[in-house]
Amino acid sequence: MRHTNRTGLSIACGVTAAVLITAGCSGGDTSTDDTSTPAESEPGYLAVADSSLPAGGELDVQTHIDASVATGLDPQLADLAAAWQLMSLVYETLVTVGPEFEIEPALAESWDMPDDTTYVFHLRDDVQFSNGRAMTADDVVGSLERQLELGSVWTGQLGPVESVTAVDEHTVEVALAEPYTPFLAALANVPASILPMREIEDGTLNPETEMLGTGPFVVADHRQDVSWRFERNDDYWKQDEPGVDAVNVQIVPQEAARIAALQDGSASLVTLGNVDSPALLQGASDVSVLTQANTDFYYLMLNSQWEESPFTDPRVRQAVNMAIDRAQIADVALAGLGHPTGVTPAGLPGACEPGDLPSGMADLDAARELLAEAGAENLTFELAIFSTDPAPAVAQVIQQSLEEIGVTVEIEQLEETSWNGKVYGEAPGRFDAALSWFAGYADPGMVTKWWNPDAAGFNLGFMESDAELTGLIDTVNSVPQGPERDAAITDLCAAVEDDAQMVPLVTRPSMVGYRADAVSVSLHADEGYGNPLRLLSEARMVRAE
Amino acid sequence: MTPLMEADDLAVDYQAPGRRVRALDGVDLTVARGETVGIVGESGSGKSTLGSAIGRLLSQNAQLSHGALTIDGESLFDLSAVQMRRVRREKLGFVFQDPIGSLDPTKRVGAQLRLALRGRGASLDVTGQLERVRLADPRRIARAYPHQLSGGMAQRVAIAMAMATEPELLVADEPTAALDSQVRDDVSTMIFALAAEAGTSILWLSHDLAAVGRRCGRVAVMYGGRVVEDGPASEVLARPAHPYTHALANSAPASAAPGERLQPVPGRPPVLTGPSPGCAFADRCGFAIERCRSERPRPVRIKAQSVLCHRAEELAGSAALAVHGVGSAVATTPPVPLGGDRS
Amino acid sequence: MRLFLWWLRRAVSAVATLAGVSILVFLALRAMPGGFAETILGPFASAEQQRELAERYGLDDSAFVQYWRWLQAAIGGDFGTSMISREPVASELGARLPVTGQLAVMAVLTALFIGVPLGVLTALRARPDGGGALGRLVSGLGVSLPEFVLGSIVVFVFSRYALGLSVGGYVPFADDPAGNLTAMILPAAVLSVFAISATARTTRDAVLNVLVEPYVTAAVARGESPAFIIRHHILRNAATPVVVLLSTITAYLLGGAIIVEYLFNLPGIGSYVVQAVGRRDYAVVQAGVLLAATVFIALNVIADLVVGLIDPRLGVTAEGRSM
Amino acid sequence: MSGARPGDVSGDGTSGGGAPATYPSTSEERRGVRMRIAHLTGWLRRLDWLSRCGLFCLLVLVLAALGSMVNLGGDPAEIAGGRLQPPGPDHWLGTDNLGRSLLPRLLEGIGVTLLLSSIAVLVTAVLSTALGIVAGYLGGMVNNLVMRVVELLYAFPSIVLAILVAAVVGPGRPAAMAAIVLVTIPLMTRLVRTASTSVAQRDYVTSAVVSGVRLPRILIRHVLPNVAGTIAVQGTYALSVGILVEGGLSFLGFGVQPPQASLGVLIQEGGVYMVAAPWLIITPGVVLILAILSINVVGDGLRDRLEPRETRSLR
Amino acid sequence: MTNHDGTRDGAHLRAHSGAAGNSSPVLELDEVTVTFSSGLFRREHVHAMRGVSLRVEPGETLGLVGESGSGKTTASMVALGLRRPSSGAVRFEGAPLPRRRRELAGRMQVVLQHPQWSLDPRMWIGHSVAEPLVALGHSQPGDAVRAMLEEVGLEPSFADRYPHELSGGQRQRVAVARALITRPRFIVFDEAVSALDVSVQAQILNLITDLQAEFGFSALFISHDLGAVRYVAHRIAVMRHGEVVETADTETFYTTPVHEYSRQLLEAL
Repeated sequence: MRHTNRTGLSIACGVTAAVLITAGCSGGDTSTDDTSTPAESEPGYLAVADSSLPAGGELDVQTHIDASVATGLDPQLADLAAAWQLMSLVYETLVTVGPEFEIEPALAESWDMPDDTTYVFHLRDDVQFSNGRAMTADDVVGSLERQLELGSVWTGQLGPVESVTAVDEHTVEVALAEPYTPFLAALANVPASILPMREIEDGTLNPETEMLGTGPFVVADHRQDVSWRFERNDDYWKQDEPGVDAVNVQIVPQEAARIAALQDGSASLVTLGNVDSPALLQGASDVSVLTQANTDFYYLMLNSQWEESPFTDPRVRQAVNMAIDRAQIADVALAGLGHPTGVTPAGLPGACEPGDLPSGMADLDAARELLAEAGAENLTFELAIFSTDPAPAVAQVIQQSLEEIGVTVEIEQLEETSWNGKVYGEAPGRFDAALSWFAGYADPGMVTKWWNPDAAGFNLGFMESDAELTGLIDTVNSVPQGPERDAAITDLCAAVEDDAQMVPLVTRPSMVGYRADAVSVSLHADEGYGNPLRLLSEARMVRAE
Repeated sequence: MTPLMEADDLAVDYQAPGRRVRALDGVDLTVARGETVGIVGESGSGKSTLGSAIGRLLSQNAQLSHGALTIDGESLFDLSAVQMRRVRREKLGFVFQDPIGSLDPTKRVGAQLRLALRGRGASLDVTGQLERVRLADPRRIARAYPHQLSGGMAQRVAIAMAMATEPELLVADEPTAALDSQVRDDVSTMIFALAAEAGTSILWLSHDLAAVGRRCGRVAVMYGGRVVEDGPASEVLARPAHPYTHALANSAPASAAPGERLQPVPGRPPVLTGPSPGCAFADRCGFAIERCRSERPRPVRIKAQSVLCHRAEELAGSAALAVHGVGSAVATTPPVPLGGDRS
Repeated sequence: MRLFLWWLRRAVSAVATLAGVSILVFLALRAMPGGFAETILGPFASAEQQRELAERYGLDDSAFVQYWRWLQAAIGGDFGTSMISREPVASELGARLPVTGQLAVMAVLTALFIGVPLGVLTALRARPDGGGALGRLVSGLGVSLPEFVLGSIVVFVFSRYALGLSVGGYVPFADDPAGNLTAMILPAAVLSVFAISATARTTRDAVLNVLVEPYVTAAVARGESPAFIIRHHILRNAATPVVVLLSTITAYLLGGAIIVEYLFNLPGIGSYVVQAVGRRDYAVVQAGVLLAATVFIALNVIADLVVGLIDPRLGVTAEGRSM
Repeated sequence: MSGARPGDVSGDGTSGGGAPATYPSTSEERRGVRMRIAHLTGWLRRLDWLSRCGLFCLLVLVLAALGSMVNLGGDPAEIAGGRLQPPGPDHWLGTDNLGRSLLPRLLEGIGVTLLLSSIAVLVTAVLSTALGIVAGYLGGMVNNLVMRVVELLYAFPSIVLAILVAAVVGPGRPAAMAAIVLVTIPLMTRLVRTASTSVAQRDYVTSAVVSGVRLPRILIRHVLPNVAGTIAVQGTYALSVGILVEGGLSFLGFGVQPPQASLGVLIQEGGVYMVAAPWLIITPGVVLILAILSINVVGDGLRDRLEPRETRSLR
Repeated sequence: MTNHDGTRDGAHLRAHSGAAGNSSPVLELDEVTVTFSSGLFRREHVHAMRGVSLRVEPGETLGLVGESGSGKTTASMVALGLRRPSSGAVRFEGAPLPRRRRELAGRMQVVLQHPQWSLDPRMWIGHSVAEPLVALGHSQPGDAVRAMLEEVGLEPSFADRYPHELSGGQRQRVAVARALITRPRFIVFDEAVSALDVSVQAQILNLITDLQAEFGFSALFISHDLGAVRYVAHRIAVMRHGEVVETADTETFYTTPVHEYSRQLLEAL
């Protein structure tokens, strides 16, 4: 229960650029043998499943947390990365994200853009839901309209959609009110899943409690917070997939227990949360740990809205922003697996260069000067964090670096739910500062939308919108990929640090361990939606002859 | 012929953290077959320790300091555990003060009596055994749990257990002290009758000089871990030869005639931490002289009694040790016969 | 009649205790910081979702109304629905009870079969002069080993070195008896270290107390052998505190061997309830705690009955001095 | 009447007598102080070697805790070296996953754990004593009421109770303390009550009642001092339970919150690093076990001292 | 230390006879019945006392004998006002016992059975003896305590000892001193000498008779030991199964007991 990775939502707009970021995967790749992953050097991949292995067998997986929370199993409401992981085994989207964040076909085999506000999707004609019914344009239209009507945060992420219409049985047209660059990226995540709308409408399926999708697996059994059993969807449209007959998922909150299971072979694939786990598993035979670079990143909320907070003065916020040593957080708290980042997630194509920002220069004298100007030399503030690893470590490094400019940080560690209540429960929120992380998504513009509290209402309790910032965010999300957008992104990153109500810190890696003697897996080197199980249907079991 | 029981200069200490308490300080005592001996002493005099020593039932912090204790010629403290159990089974019987506590509270009376009789040649007829100790309605009692019995009934059951094997020596440690006075008489009478019938010797430990004197053939008075006076009951009661015996007899309120003032023994009993250098009673004794404090008295013969007192002979000659209210203390019932020619 | 009244009194006091427990839990849950819907759904949920949730679980009603509603349903056997799994709480707990139950039974049986003989032996070897300090040290060590230290070490050792027993990987006994046992032995062993030591200590104390009872002296004086006395007089008389302790340990374990369940990833009740506290899954916490309290009370009653069977003086139907 | 056994020769006191209210003069008060000191040393002498070892260990732990207050061994929060360094000359006990030296962390942890548990147990002792004495002495309805409440707490699974408290109060030291108090109160209240009930039946209490001594004075002058032994013994056991509860809570993340260290926090943090950096769990683990063991051993010693028991063999 | 002073002999025997005629009894139990009932629903009645009437005249010692379970301890509790009778009346100095215990403070005292529990083991002897005076509001009872200790044959220095430093006999002396320090009109001795060794018992019995001659209190002397009762009491009441079966002057009782049970008791002596 400690590892509830509550993930922010964000919108990515269509990404076509293919800048490969490799920095993120260097630290944790401890793969010990390369026999089962022959193609592991393929660009953008940490590992590629050996498709020459025979299909079949059962894969035992352990992960931190179950998919279902209070929102149930409805993928369109899912806002946890953990939920996306498991739901992506059953549900699919029109498009998906490739190894280098390029948008790839999925349920739509291709798409056209007759103009910069119209998208025409050509659906595959061989897709069936696992109940055997063929997917039609009506399902797609219905699904997207359902998401737009839900009014969830993801609705906003889909952008200014004006209409969704079925052109014919296999063609769907989406019209936007204005250009929206991250649109395809936003379609590529689980909340944009295509649901069996006919079954939902006639009441034979309750998406809150049952799952019925087009994906590679169907749910055979689920015990909340204990286990899942997914069995292969025999009618799956991708050839040769899934590569295993069944996936048994156990929900194991305790990191040590997952490590133990991996070591003694009772699990073949586990997700890991501790940044030292790769090192810890170094000596274990047949165990590989891959560190996936994520666009997720930690950020600090500096409450400007609560009158008792010291951060109502922007100079104090800026000073704190400057003084925090991102490199130390990355090296110490994240064992070198994270990277300093601006508001556009480092590692994502088109993101700004964090080293050029005030936070990257670490000018402590300037920070002290700002504090002196604001009359806050002996500042003490409380930092509310939740207890999921490695957030406490990040907080403690922040504490250390702020001590350098004479600022005392008192860390208040709360369990997840209480933290939520404290930070989001009331407006203004009664806290000085808080630490959390956002999923960074697949387009640099998506996550920046959270810096406009008028759009991201959950932030209203501790920040107010800044007109300049909001303008830059809008620009970044509407200007197509190119030098103009790059310039806007650079300005945006600087503006965020100048505003300093929410300051980005470092990216957050995720780790996957697996038994090389049991399974051959595929894994992207980078991930925007916190989903290390994205390519699970490619996995093949290794059989000892 | 060897005496049935003989204690020879028996000394026992209790070891407590940081100190040692001497309970027996050189006891000399013999019990012949068929004899009934009363041991009289106040708390701390060592009589219970002596009783326990006879069955080697002392608690673990008790240590034999010196001396010997023999039953039928067998030196108890040299026996193995197995041999000791045989002696207990074949030759000894015990009755204790707390009648209900002496029975296992979780077992029905009949069941535990049967358990106690098993494998020792006694009759397994529970009802018969209970009848023998004159319990009315033995069947009902056999079905009862100990806590449902009165003290007198429980003590009879305990006696039945102890006497079932017709032991050679019955050690009775204040067996009637916890009983109501009416019942006391019946129980004592019964014990003596059963013993006489079986030829069992009795060692009766009590703090009540007069009561013991009525029942037993011989009385031994203990003080400070030694037997200070030992002789025929009637003699000891009527003509105590030791100043302590005398004081004890005079201090019992029952012995005082109406209007007569009691003669208390001044001071309080000693707690010995090692061998007493002299007479342990010296501090409370009206007749004590310097020698009494520095030299351990040796037994002297005063008429029928054996006495541990330096001045016994002079005092015997004077009237200093006359017992007042003698009439009331002398036995009104004759002592139980001594068992004929067996000794 | 007497028996009936005894049961009646026990029942009344049990109901009172359970009512108290349920009110306390209810109040505690409502006193937790953070609003309902916000904290349960997280920051990203829409106002619509929050409204719907509050409506579905009646969270906007006053605490009194909520409790009353819960109580009425509970009396009818309906303990509510988990907000997370949307399943009836009763069936969820029912599914987890066997795990915790098996753990408790294994640990308590171990304690019984190892702790009791150990306690008897050490009592018989006790010496007044502070001897047996070594035994005291060892048994003291047993009750001083926290589960989270011992458990961590066991998890490490057994996952690092293939020693034949698995860490985690629970399967129901009915599905795979061997697999079930290999998964349960370690957690049960970790739990039983405390249980064994506590049992041994209690047994030792009880036996020492019985050893100085006059009826034991009387049995020794009759020339009975130590084995005979232990079998016929000591075990039964020393059993009372041991029975009470074992029932307490069982209740404690059933109430949640939380740390062990957590370390070994067993789908038991304790870890479930703790998780539910974290997620404000009210119905689960309420029912879980109530279940533990019921077990506690039931075990107390059982212990009383057993004690009564062992020692007629303490029994339900114990008669006064009747003759 | 079973001879002169050490137990029944004199039932001497445990602690010093009641504080003189009216009677002794100043010289007598001085004598009282001397007697108390003599009592204390006498006490120590009569504890067996094991209990004395336990006391010694506790003393060392307390000194270590005091050391942490003057930053002995360094600042516990400072990132002083590389990550996960094994014990060596720079960092005697090695460093943790943030490069903090374990030694000052451990000292801080000992201090926090001991202080927190002690305060909690003190609170328990005060509450239990008040409740137990009143219930035990007065009996009747008061007793029923108190015992009902106690049973209520008893019926709660203790860790769930502690976690509920932590969730209500918010995790941290107050929660840990409140949890320890709630977990330890039932047993202690029960035992104090039992002891008080038996004291209430003592002749000296009856005499005092007959003499017209007021209830508060009877409770304070007669009942309290005579159940002090029970309180002391149960207090030591409660302390060991307190340390366990603190450790368990912190281990589960509901207790003391990092960066502050407690033994439970250190073990929780170290648990993950068992393979790569075993010193991170072994050292605090051993210290924790040692602390609990010492307290238990001292408690056993106290109890044996207060209730000396005869031992018997069956041979 | 002991009072071997023969001159007081016999003085007490005459003490009450003169006073009895014209003053009301110090304590009077009139048809007192005490019923124990237990259980929440079940009312099981056990009669501990059944219609017991007793009188203690000024300066008199009433001896109350009986076996265990005869109800004499309950009688003592009733006399002390520690237990309210189910029916019947208790009058102290002519008036019903007050509801508030404190109104009796100092006028009634008790000496109980167990030497090891008669004194608070955690309290100095001086404090124990002073306690009844303190309860009456005296602030400097030190001299009175020392005087009283001498009165019972103990050295004043005993005031700063603890009970465990004293023998059983000495503790009972202290208990007597404590009872007498307020010069009460009435003292209950409940098995006050039963637990003492014979050789010490006599010391306390003499002390009680001597002090009664000196202070003139009335006493209820309860014991199962007929010998002790006979020695100190002026009149004797015999209880059996909760009823008083015979009341008589000591001398009369000693020579011509009327009730069969009394005869049995005397025979067993």
